[in-house]
Amino acid sequence: MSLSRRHFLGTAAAGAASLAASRVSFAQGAPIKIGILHSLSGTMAISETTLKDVMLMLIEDQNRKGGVLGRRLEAVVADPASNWPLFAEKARELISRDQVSAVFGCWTSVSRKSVLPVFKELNNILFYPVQYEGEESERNVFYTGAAPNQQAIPAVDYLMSKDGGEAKRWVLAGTDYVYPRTTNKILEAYLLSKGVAPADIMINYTPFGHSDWQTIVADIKRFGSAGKKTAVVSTINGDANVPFYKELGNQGIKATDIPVVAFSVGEEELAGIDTKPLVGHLAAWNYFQSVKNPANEAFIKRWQEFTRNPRRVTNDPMEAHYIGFNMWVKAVEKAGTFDPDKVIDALPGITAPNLTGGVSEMLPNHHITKPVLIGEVRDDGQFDVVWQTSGLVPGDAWSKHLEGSKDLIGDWVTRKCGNFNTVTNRCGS
Amino acid sequence: MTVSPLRWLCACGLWLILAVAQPLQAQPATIPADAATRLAEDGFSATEAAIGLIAASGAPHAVAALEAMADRRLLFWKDPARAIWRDAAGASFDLLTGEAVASPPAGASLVRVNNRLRGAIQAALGTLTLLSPDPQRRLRAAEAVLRSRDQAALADVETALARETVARVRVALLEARAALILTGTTADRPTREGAIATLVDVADTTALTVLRQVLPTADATLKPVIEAGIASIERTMAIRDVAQTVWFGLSLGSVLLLAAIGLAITFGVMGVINMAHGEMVMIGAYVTFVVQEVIRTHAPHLFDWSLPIAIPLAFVCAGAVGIAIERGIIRFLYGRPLETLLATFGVSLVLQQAIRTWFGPTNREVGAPSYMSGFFEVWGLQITYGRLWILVFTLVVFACLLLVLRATPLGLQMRAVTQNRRMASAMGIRTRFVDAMTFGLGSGIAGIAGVALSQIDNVSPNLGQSYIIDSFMVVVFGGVGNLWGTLVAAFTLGIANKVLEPFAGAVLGKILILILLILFIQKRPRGLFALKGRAVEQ
Amino acid sequence: MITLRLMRALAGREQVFLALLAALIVLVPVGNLVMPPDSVLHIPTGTVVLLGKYVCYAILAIALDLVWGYCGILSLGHGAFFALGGYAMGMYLMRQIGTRGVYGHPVLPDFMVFLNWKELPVTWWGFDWFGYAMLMVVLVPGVLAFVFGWLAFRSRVTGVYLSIITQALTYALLLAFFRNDMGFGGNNGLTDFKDILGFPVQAQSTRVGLFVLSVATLAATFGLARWLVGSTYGKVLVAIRDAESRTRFLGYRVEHHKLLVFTLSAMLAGIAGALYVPQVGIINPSEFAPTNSIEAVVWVAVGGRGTLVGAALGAVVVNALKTVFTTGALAPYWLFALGGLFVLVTLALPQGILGLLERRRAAKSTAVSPKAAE
Amino acid sequence: MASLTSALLYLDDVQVAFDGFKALRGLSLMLEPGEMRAIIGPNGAGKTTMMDVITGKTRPDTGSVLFDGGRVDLTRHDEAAIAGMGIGRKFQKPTVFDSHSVADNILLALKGPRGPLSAWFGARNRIEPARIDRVLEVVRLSALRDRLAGSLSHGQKQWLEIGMLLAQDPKLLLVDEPVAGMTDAETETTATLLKDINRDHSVIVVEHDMSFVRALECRVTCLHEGAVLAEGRIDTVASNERVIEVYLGR
Repeated sequence: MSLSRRHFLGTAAAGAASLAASRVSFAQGAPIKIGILHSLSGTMAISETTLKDVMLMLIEDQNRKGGVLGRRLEAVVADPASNWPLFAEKARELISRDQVSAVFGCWTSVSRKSVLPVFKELNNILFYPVQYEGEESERNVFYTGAAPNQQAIPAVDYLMSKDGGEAKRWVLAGTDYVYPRTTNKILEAYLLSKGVAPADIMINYTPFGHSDWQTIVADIKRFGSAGKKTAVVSTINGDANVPFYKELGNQGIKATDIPVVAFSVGEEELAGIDTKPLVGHLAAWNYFQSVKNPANEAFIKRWQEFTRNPRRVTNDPMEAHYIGFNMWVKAVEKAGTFDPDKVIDALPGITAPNLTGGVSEMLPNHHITKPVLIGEVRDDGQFDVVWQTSGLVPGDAWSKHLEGSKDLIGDWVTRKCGNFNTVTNRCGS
Repeated sequence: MTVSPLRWLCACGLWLILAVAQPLQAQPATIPADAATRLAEDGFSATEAAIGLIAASGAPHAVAALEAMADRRLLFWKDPARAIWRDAAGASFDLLTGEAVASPPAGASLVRVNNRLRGAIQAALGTLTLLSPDPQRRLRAAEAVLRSRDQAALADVETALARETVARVRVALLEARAALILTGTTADRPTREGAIATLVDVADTTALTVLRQVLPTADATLKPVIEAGIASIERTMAIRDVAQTVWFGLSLGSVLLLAAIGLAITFGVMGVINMAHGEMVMIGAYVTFVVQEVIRTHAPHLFDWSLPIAIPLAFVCAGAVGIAIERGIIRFLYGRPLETLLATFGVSLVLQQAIRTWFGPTNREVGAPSYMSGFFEVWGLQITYGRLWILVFTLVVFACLLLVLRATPLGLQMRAVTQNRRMASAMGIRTRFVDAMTFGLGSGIAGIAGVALSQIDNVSPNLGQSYIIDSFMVVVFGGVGNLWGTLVAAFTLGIANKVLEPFAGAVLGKILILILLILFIQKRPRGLFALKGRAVEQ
Repeated sequence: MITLRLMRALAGREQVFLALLAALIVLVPVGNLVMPPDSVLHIPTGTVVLLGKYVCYAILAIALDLVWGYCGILSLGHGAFFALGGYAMGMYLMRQIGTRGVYGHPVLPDFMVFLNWKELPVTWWGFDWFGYAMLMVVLVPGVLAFVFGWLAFRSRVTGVYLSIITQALTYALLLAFFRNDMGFGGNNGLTDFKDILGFPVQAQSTRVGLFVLSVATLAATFGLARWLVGSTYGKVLVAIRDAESRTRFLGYRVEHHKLLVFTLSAMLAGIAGALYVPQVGIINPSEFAPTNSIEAVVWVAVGGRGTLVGAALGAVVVNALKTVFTTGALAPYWLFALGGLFVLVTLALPQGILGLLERRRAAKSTAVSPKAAE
Repeated sequence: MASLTSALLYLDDVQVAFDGFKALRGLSLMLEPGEMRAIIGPNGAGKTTMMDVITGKTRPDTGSVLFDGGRVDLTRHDEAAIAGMGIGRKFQKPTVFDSHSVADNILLALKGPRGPLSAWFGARNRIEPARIDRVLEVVRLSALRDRLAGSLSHGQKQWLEIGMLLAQDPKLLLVDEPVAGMTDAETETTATLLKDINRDHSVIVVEHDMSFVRALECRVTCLHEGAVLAEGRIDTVASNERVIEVYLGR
């Protein structure tokens, strides 16, 4: 009884015929190992634990479908404990000791930067599922999260549109680290190019885990009282968001007056906040749990079943892992081998369906095409999609709006270079 | 549920008032069918048009329908176009006629709203509810009109103003009228000057917004008046800013004090360095979460009582954990503060991971009861209820603690034991019991702090860590063993932080405070209110 | 007599320790570079890097033991000195990247380019020169420790108070280095190093070289510390630890003595950080986290404070446990294990692992000695 | 009466208050070079505070504390400097370095440079063992040379501490309750020891044990409530009405 139901769900989740787990027979050979490198303790556990679980689920489902190339997959979980050097150490362990064929992991930019030399040295694959500041294209890394042009710029465009409220004055509030700094640099350049006066842009940085937002929220309120429609673009990170939104709610800033669009607040983060005072505030992502389509509904159902929690939410980085994993499977099948070096070359051009109804493609710069969705917070902690790009947006490794990188492109197919300068026609400079 | 009849009563009441106020106007009972057609188009612009139609219809159920739309309770069908709304109890009503619908057909979709539409609905509701019998509603309506600056509402505002008796609503109406007059084109110069004067009197951010908004387009003769008005408001606000900073500082100080006050007992009175202090705060916050979960599932109507229920529970839970730590670990380490520090740091790691294992690593939602949300204004100063209650609560806890220490047998014994353990023991005081109770008291108070902090911060396993360093700084700055010192230190640090923040920024401000503290401790190694004398030095 | 015997026993342990270091210097390069990869005796590069990290931690532990174990100054901010040394080395390594950064800028590191910095901040001047960078490795932590110590010891901030303000010091530095405006790479820190003194950082031979250098530095640090604590100065430090005011009434300027050992210890910590960075490949503000400093104190406590060898042993043991515990099924329980270890050590093993071994040996010898006495 | 210029130690109108409590209220005292002085007085009379003032631990609110014929103002110096000038102090509770051997305790106390570098690789490492032995002989601890100080008996610790004072070779010794907790025999020995020491050094002894004070055969000062109540030979002081009333009892 339960077997058949699981069978059904597995099928539904994958959208392909499969045999029940017990009946799957694998070809000869040891299982193929997949590394999962997400913090399970320390400050980042709050975000990353979920991604470990989603990977375990995806691998289980793949095995139920017969594995890859007839080989069973086996997950190897490492806990880098939110400690950046430990990320590098664990990555090395996964690759050289456990001989994994690919690693799915990292959340913060610094953890990615920390493992990067290891992946380059040992020539393995990292799938990085989180939206980030861009300005990177490495042969061994595949960026399945959003680049700034797939999140920040469309969000600002939306707020400038009639539907978004035609914002004229901008607060760029962020946590003081590289992602907000870079994103705000890009946005500032973009806004100025759109004719926004420098006096109409306020930039504010706060430390990690900032918890006393009284002054800043009051400042935003005052900045918003200049007689022009004001919007806040928030790149505030993780833990600081809850007190920030609580303060917004308490000081009565309503989305109809000053909308706040966030790039780091998803379903998972909202689960810790009472969203009633926040209805209408926005988030820009490439995926929302509330998107209606069969693939997404099956995914959510499977996830809630897998975690045995009917209220578990899904979010954007989970979808990124979903896409990335399926791309990896297809690339392995295309290459006919698990050898990371060959799989890296097979990956660009691979397509895989995403959960919002489109088909994402791995680009030569190792970023993927994604739709951009703007969602408004609902009182049940979910998002209402109020706007979305008509097609998929290709991810830019290098921002067109930054002085240093506007001439750079990443191209690992023809030019075999992550930072090719189109002006000098040279790789590197 | 009792809401729906109430709503109906309101709507009917409104209709009655409207009927009385404008007897000449025809009263169509229905909303034009076009509204349903536009809704069925399922586009934001079409929906906006529908809102206009509904608002303009004058139908008695327009208010209920618009409110339903804003709350995502309005459904539509295509072919044929039809729309109904559900009230909070789940009963369905036809949009056009307002009549109850027994069994709506299947295949409905929700009318989607975004911020723009929500703004439009608010504006429409504002005009429609200006004459509502409920003052709260009238206030919201006045604010909505002020926000929308919908010229058509001017006449209604005047009517409402003529009969308004509640002072707060009156001010809001006056401000709305002034805004409408200034942004409109019809009023003459004296009326405009009067409106400017009204706004200067109100002198809040909205008034400033309106004046700034009309300044560029105002005619040359009026410009100086408006400029003078803006300058006047800015002057008022500059003074207000100082008060605001002090309030923010007091509020931050109360949070610091709340977090540190338990430590002032365990560290200040007993001399135990409890690195797991932050985790006691965390336990208190999680107790609040559990209480709210239980209430949500079993007795939702008690939600506003969740905090009063959580406070004693948090005290007991955190206190019990504290006593367990004292009995199990700390008592073996008296007189070895540095070892205590290490052992309790270990305890803090274990507690964090335990919470992470049981409750998961993600943030947990702790809601704000009605009395903790929102804000009120005093002389233009916005005081958020949550912060105010936390400040009051902190002072109450502080007073209670003083009382316990000064006036109860336990307090007496505690002081006796800390001053001379051997003598106290010889006097028949059970020193071990007193140690455990003192530590339990300190931990329990930390737990109470957790209840309050759950209202403004993350409820996550990392909650405690973010307060531990600040708490130690407060206690050391204030002078160990001196509760009043802790109080003064917390508020001093809070205000200093808030004074520095606008100039130096939040990050640099915090760094500066830390450096100043380090330097201060060099100057007065024993804090602000150090006890002098031989007893202390030994 | 007992003291003498104890001294001899300790000296024996120290000999074992130094012999072990010598063995590491010989065996690890052979195992990694000479033995073929499929040999049982082959030591994978990953292990070399790991051991190298442990060795750096051991240096930090010895530095900490010098101030805590011998002088009773419980610094909860030694991670700051370690990180400062690391940053000095990291800045040198960043400057060595030259035009090989992703933007190919000849002078500015990548993170400055994409934040639109136009010129190199003053703090970075001279770091392209190895000698200057190495001077900074010891000088920056040293000067900070000197200034901080001069203020603190002069006004007689002691015990727990000192611990708390050292913690505040490292916390302030943590916040400061997180700021991108400081020009040290913010949260991302410094990473993606290319080469050191012309040798590619990633190369196997460089890694082995760095490892050997680290072990040699550990031996030298130990030697220096041993010389120091073996001299009368060591006795003065212990005297200060046990009875500070007595020492003062004997005419010793306690603050001078503390200041010297504190500054020296900070410099050693800085050297440990400098060796650590090229081996792990990243330096970032989280190294300033107060927790890191507390953890370092725990290594010393676990190994046995006031023994030097014990401190090094504790650093290696705790970190080896961490490596084992953070992979696979045990991962969620790592913090339980670490926390439990802290409690256990402070309650049951006040003298640490070394103390336990010592007691074992003492028990054995007393069991034998009555017969010998007869 | 001795004059300021000839006095080794000169306290005039010294006042110290802690949080309103006046520990010393106008204490004046003068000590000749080579003199031995016993200080008696009830608890709280200000004996230990007086010692704190002389050794630089506590700074007086008013009054002057002069040393060495008025040449040095002690209130301007800290403990280490004052110790360096030749004032040694023994605490009420014997304080020795428990984890050092008896010999090392003396080694640390011996007169000589006290800088950290000297201790690390300078002169202090080249102190002759004979100097240590000489001191140990005086305090009768030669046999316990290599014992850990922590393992000594209470009385032995008292002697070791006195030995450490001697090793400093100070001009003035301040000895706080040297015979507390000693057996009668030990007390007697200590009295002899102090008298021996007094041949080359000035000594101030604070003590409650009247028979011990008698045995010292020196001038006695009785303190009460932070000021001098009576001063003179032991018999004179002991027969003073006020002294009997506040201290000795009837």
